[in-house]
Amino acid sequence: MAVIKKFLYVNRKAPHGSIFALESLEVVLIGAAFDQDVALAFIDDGVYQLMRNQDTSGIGTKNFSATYKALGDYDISKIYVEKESLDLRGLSKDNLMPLTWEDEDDDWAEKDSIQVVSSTELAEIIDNQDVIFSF
Amino acid sequence: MAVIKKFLYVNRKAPHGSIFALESLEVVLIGAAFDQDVALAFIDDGVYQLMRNQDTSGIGTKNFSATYKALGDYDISKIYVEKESLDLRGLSKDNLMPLTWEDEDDDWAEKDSIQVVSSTELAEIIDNQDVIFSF
Amino acid sequence: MKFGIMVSAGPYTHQASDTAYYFTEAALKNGHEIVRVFFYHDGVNNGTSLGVPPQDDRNITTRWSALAEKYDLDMVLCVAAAQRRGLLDENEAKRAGKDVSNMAAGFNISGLGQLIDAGIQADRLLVFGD
Amino acid sequence: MKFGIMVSAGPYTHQASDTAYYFTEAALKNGHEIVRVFFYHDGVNNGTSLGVPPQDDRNITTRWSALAEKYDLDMVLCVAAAQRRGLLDENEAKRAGKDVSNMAAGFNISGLGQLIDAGIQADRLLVFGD
Amino acid sequence: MTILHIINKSPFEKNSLDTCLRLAKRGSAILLIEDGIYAAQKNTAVGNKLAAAAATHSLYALAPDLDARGIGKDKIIDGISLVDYDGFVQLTTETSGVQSWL
Amino acid sequence: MTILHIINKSPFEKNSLDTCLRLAKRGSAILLIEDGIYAAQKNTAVGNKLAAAAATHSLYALAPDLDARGIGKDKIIDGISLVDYDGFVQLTTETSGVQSWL
Repeated sequence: MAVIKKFLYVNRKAPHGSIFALESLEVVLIGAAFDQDVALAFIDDGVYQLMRNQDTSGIGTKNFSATYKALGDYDISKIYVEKESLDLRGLSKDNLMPLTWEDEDDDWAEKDSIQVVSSTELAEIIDNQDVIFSF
Repeated sequence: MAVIKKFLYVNRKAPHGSIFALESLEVVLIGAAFDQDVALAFIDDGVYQLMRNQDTSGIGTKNFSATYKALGDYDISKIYVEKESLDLRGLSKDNLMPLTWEDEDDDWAEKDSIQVVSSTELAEIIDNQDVIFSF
Repeated sequence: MKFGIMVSAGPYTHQASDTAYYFTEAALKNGHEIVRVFFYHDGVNNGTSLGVPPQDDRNITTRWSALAEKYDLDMVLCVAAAQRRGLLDENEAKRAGKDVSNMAAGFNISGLGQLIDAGIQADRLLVFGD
Repeated sequence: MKFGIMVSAGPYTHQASDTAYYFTEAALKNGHEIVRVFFYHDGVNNGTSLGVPPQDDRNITTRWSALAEKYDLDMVLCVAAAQRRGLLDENEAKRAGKDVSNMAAGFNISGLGQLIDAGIQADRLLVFGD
Repeated sequence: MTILHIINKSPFEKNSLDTCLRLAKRGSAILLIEDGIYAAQKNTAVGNKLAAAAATHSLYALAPDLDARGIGKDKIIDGISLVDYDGFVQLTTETSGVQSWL
Repeated sequence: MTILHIINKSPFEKNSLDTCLRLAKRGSAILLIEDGIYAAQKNTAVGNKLAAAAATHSLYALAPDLDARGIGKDKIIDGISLVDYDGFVQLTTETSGVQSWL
């Protein structure tokens, strides 16, 4: 049987000012088909990717922020947001879009995908990965 | 007679890690033929462009640092280096390459091109420009 | 008023190229003159004829080309920056012994002197970049 | 040991593409295996056949091509990133109705699945970028 | 007349805003665009620094860039004026030159 | 075994080093490359921060990148080991994974 690896996508850049957030999301969606143990981390300006109420109509670019809400449908349920990054930016979880997944082992109960974690917790998570894609 | 404009080239990026320092220098050299009132400012990591003893043989890129020494031959004599940027990086003028020009109005005396200026002085200089190229 | 525009970032990768476009368009709509749009550094990649963005996205290159057509804009790619990054018009391709070129409509290749000249001619020069 | 390499920055503009090259070369010389070099974001620009750097500078693309030839390297450009930025092989060019392609020797175009696959196959995956 | 300073980088990621605040002459104008607009949010360490600069500089932010990033207009520092692309052009005509802190 | 953290950005321009120092687990390795090597110079605010990290992390710098930037080997923080590209490869085999703080 194939080994399942721990994949972490590290998102540290703000959306819209550069394409990294969008192109990172494209990797995540393709990667979801590979049945690995996937998690996403949002650190530094990466937390801005999850902001509510993004409206790109005035800058003429694609508003890909809605796509994050589809991650649960791709069985991506581990979304780590660093607390220190939120704090520094005057943000809390309430400023972020709600992201959920349905747990098939728990009668398809809808559960929260976002876990706000401390630096110490995140350091442990990062150190435990097999493959880290950085954006 | 054509109006002479004040041109300032603002260099804020370190050399070698990206191409901006090299491509900025290419503009400066071409621009020297246009008889404008030219000055260069080195701010933030831009001050690293002028470091002595750069040796790029190990990374296989062009060592363009010697070209700064030729600026005097192009009648570029106003090179401003922000003191605060040097201080923050633990550097002083002694760490920078000596850059000189020959003053034709003073019997071709060799003079220092580099002026280490305070933020306040540099703010005044920047505000007085007609054209600012930023790199 | 006369504006010179320098675009230092590639299309899609950084928003700078979008902002430069909207600024240029707004200036023209408000009756100002654009002396030149000069593409430098990765900005030269705005001039590729081979870009195929997704259907639901903007096409940055054809948008520039259309603006140039409408307002008779002078859009110049720096020759040295373009050669380094693989943007060639027919002349440059021939000179380099390449059998293809990839310059989009409305873009021209010229030297850095055109950037300096834009600075001299324009009342305001703006840099949009990364 | 098996390595996967992701290159996220364009040639010349950022040193990341040079570092990726030297790392890959050193790994090969030391007897390691390179599962794949995957070019993403502006990294796809490393694969252009039209780059003409100054005579006294390195040619980043031909250097990659030579390394691929010597070690039978698998070098892949992400198709979506490449289309957006104007990097097309003959098939992609034909499909997009373009009459020219600009893919250098040794580079192939494929999907993002090849990046994930590199992560799965390799013992170590490294990202070089801006 | 003084110049217009433009910031297009996040103040949490890069040093562009700090350098601009150090080198923008008293009385000059500062415009936040692209990822630079993240500086506009009040009640952060960065926002407080910028709020202090409102006493000595004219502050502007590009509204479509705020909207794109989901930063509500009620969340931004008092004293920042919002402009659209036409207003951006207008600003450059009212100042004597432009410096972009990339 | 812990992972290798790579920094390729100047700590004076970007926040990558700060974030790395916050998120690199005790005992892990940190390698400075490209413009990241400017962090290696001692007696600066950044250098002192990194010198403190030498007590809890293994620190490395890519020698050819130091040379390119004119940072003398006598100027760098005690406790940083220099590696060449072969040494860089070796480091990645001795650690359990790699995270690049771009």
